[in-house]
Amino acid sequence: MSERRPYVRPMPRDWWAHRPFRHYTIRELSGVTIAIYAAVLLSGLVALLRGPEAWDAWRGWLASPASLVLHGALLIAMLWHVRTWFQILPKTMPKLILGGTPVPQRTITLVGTSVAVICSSALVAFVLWRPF
Amino acid sequence: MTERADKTIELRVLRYNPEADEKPHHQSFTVPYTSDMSVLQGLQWIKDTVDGSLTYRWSCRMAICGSCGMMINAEPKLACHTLLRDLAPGPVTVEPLNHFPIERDLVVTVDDFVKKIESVTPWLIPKHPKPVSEGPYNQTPAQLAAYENFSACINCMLCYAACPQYGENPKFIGPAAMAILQRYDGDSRDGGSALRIDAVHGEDGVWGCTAVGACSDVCPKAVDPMHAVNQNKMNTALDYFLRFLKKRDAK
Amino acid sequence: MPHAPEKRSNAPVFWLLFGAGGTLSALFGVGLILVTGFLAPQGIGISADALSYENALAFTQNGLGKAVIWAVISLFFWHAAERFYLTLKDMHVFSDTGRRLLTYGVAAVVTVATAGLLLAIGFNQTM
Amino acid sequence: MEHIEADILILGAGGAGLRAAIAAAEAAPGLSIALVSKVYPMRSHTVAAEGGSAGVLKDTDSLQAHFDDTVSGGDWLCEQDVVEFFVEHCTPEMIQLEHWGCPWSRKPDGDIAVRRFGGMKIARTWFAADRTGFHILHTLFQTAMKYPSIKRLDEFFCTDLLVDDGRAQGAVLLSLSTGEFTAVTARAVIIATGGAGRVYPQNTNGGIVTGDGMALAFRHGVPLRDLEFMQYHPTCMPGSGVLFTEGARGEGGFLRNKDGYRYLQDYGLGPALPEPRNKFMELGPRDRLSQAFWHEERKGRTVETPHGAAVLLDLTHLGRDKIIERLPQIYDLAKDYMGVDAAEQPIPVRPAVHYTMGGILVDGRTAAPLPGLYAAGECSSVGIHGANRLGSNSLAELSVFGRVAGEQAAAFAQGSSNGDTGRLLDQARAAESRALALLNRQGKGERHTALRDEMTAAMERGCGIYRLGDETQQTCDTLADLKKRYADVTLDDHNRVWNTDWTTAIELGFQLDVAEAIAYSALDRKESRGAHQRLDGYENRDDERYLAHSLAHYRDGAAPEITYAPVTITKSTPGQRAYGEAGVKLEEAKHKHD
Ligand SMILES: Cc1cc2nc3c(=O)[nH]c(=O)nc-3n(C[C@H](O)[C@H](O)[C@H](O)COP(=O)(O)OP(=O)(O)OC[C@H]3O[C@@H](n4cnc5c(N)ncnc54)[C@H](O)[C@@H]3O)c2cc1C
Ligand code: SF4
Ligand code: F3S
Ligand code: FES
Repeated sequence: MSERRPYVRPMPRDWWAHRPFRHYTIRELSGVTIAIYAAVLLSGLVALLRGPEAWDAWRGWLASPASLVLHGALLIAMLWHVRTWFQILPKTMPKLILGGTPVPQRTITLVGTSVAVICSSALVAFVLWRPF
Repeated sequence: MTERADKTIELRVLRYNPEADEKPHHQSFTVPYTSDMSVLQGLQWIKDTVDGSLTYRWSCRMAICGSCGMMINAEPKLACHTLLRDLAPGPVTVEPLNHFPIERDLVVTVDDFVKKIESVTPWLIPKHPKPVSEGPYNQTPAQLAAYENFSACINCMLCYAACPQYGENPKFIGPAAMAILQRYDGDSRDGGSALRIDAVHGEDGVWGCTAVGACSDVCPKAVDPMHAVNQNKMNTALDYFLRFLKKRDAK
Repeated sequence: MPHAPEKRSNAPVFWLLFGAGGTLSALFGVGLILVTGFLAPQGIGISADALSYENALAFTQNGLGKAVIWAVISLFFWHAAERFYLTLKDMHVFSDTGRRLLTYGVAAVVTVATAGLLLAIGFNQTM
Repeated sequence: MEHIEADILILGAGGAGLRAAIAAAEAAPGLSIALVSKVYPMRSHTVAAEGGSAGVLKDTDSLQAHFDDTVSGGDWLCEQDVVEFFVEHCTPEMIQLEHWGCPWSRKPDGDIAVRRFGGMKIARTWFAADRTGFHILHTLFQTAMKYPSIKRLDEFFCTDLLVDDGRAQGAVLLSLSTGEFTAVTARAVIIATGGAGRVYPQNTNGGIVTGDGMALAFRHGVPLRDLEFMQYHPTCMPGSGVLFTEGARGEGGFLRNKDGYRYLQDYGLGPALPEPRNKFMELGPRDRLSQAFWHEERKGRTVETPHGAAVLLDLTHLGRDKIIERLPQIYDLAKDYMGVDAAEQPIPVRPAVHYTMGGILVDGRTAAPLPGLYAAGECSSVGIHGANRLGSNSLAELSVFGRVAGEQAAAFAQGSSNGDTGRLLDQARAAESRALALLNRQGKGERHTALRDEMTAAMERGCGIYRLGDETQQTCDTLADLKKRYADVTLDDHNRVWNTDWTTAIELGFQLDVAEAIAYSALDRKESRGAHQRLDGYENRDDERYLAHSLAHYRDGAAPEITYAPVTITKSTPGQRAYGEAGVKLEEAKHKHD
């Protein structure tokens, strides 16, 4: 009979906390912060439905230092999301071949990130210059 | 003619002999080395002069046959393409590729990996079949470039050793098999992608990947398997919704 | 020797929602946070009554406004759901059903609830 | 012992073995095919071939021209009828590979591109970037998965053939993963086990290239033909032997000795032009360049490295940009392995054994004299390489003759009946006991690795670039001594599972037999031709006596017997090979005659 006895090493349960996967785990968790931001908006919607007082309370909270800190954190997470999202973008789309050679993934990332900068800036500009 | 190897380095090698050991353990060897010696040559020195029972795979020693993948200082590497001088002063840990069962010492089980390759229909299914007498198909350099890197996979399995999702779920099709799938799907001469998608649309197919990206980081041949897996998420997703239309078309 | 096809996964549904949310947030997320988190509440460059109850209501009662709000809130949640689901899986937290309820379940509830809220707020007559 | 019954057994799953398996599966889908390899097929050494594979393609080219290059390159020791068959079938085989997906490099319009290659006067080398062998091997490996009749036995090591009733009928295999033996019986057997370059200390071959199949056939009475012709490649890495491709010289690299002198001009390859020119200086043929190295070494004009003598491959005058753009692989190899920045410093290089021209005697359709046995690829001598193989002819060979072997074996299997299983299994058990005797031998005998090092050193000395009768004789004596000592080697490892101490010891046994065949064939050929060059009074080609194939016959417990067989000449009468200025003169003279 064969003496073969393959040895299976256990997978460490906390692999995600260690190099080189830490980066990945942080990226994934940045997704959660996006829901937190959406939850802030959702609470505004609830306030709106509940009437002017509730709305003003919500506005008041928005202007509070606590909210500022929270939004500061959300902004950082969002920036991280933008960065990593466009790093992955070229991996999720088919290869772009222009003029016989594949477009470098770095270029696609750059273009994507630039589009994001334009979109967000346009949004801010629109809000700032729209006559309210 | 003899080698002047005046420096030494310690290799801590994971040993496992299924006929004697309950589980693997490390063993240290002090290896004299010259500046052009690879980790593989260090292992060969041990096998030739200290302990003939040390077991590992190798052949080409020029980073093309894909035999000698192992964990070197916890990173998946080709032993023949990792120089001892870059690891000095050591010690250097040498272990079998992560996530694969160990057969003996640095030798891991490969069968399952090869079955995965077999499962993606890894051959050309011509879009327009023709006999050899009618000559080669035309393929422009741009069409070639569309799949060329995916065809460069040497089956070294470093990417599987790097991928935690494969470590969690050995049934996951994994990066290299997907690169080989994409090598044919992306080939302008091929018309078999419908068949291949059916092999990988399950939980253990493309959806086993969470875009960790370590596979592409460790690949010694710039195959970019992460790209192959993830672009097929989109293909599979489209197929998910369009399959009903397609079935109707076919009738 | 092609093997028997695996069972088709439903992941595409969640993955597309995740992708849509990811793209939307990547493109406009920074701008949105700047506007709703800093400029508007602090009145920087925007008049103080821009966020008045009336204006907010008008925006929300507008069909287009509703669509924007609904898309942003629900898709952002779907994006987070996918990522959080996978992270919980990586961390071996909860059972698979538990993880799904906590992530996709919440996103689904939020999607429906947001729609409900938007309907409850009603439509602007003049539009 | 496990027993597998197959219709066709193929030993070796490199380019030749895989091509044979596919051909057999297509020719006779009903037959079961056992495809055996001691490594996973994609690890086979075909994977290492970079340059390309020959096949006439251009309008300006012709089958006649490919024939002429091959035959003159082989110093007229080729079977010309076989070469004719070969050149006709190269291109269809390359197209077949294309239809299976091989990513051949293309011209801008999408047609196949061909490149120039040493010894081929017209560009006819198909290439897939700088990884031709890799792509051919993987294309064949993956295509072979399509055929349900091909049953692969990966990581099964063949220790012996089963020969009964005057026919080859199977083989004995050792499973590496279990250490258990399996007997495969079959009606036809194809050997496709590759070359034997590892009998030399410095070579471009992978660790698995140990001549196993040659020794197996040899021991069962099949002669080995033309084994004295071992090709050296002139520019390899000292120590490991890893190859620096010809491209380095094609782009204008110089070869210098320790004084910085372009020594090739002293060996009939001059004048030393500053620009590369085909067939001059650094672009002379491989054998001549290797020979020049030998002389420089004996004159003490080489540099010393930790791995012996070397000359200098100088690319510095090309400039960093050009080196990195045109020769990235060479730049990386030098940098990664040797720590040499090729843009600043010359790279130490030396000749190393590259290719085994001879091999198992087969006819022009791959059939060995032993019925039921076929051989293809580098292990075989089908007769196209003669005394010197041209680069890019061997990948073409394994495609063309791998296919032929598959078809021939299928036909043979269909036309013959099963053998006597009982007797075959008895033989298999005997082979198993022999292998186990080696495994279980106790005591403190010699290590086989020490014997291997003595063998390779002896081969380099007595059967190297130049052969001097007395040195070759010494090598023969050393080999005889080593064979005696081999009978008493003991292993460090007595386990069954994945025991590579055991398998490399068995390989050494194969290597010693093949080495002896090489050495005695070299000793006996008293002339200089192609890769076989002597300096002891036999400096010239002697068509009178030696326009003949050598045949080494195995004799148990004694030195092999060497006999000769005639060469088939159809269209091309033996002429002269000359290079450099002399070559130009020769060409001119020839044209005046025409
Ligand atoms: C560095 C390098 C570059 C080259 N470049 C070129 C080039 O540009 N053009 C060209 O035409 N040629 C080139 N060659 C030569 C060419 O690559 C080889 O001649 C050819 O690939 C040999 O193929 P094969 O199928 O005969 O053997 P291999 O590919 O060596 O396969 C041998 C097979 O036999 C199996 N085997 C061996 N022994 C046993 C055993 N005991 N039991 C079981 N299985 C066994 C092995 O596992 C393997 O599968 C090059 C060679 C080298 C080394
Ligand atoms: S994709 Fe890269 S790392 Fe993975 S097996 Fe292929 S060559 Fe190796
Ligand atoms: S590391 Fe694994 S998870 Fe995906 S991107 Fe690569 S296969
Ligand atoms: S020995 Fe072939 S890849 Fe390392």
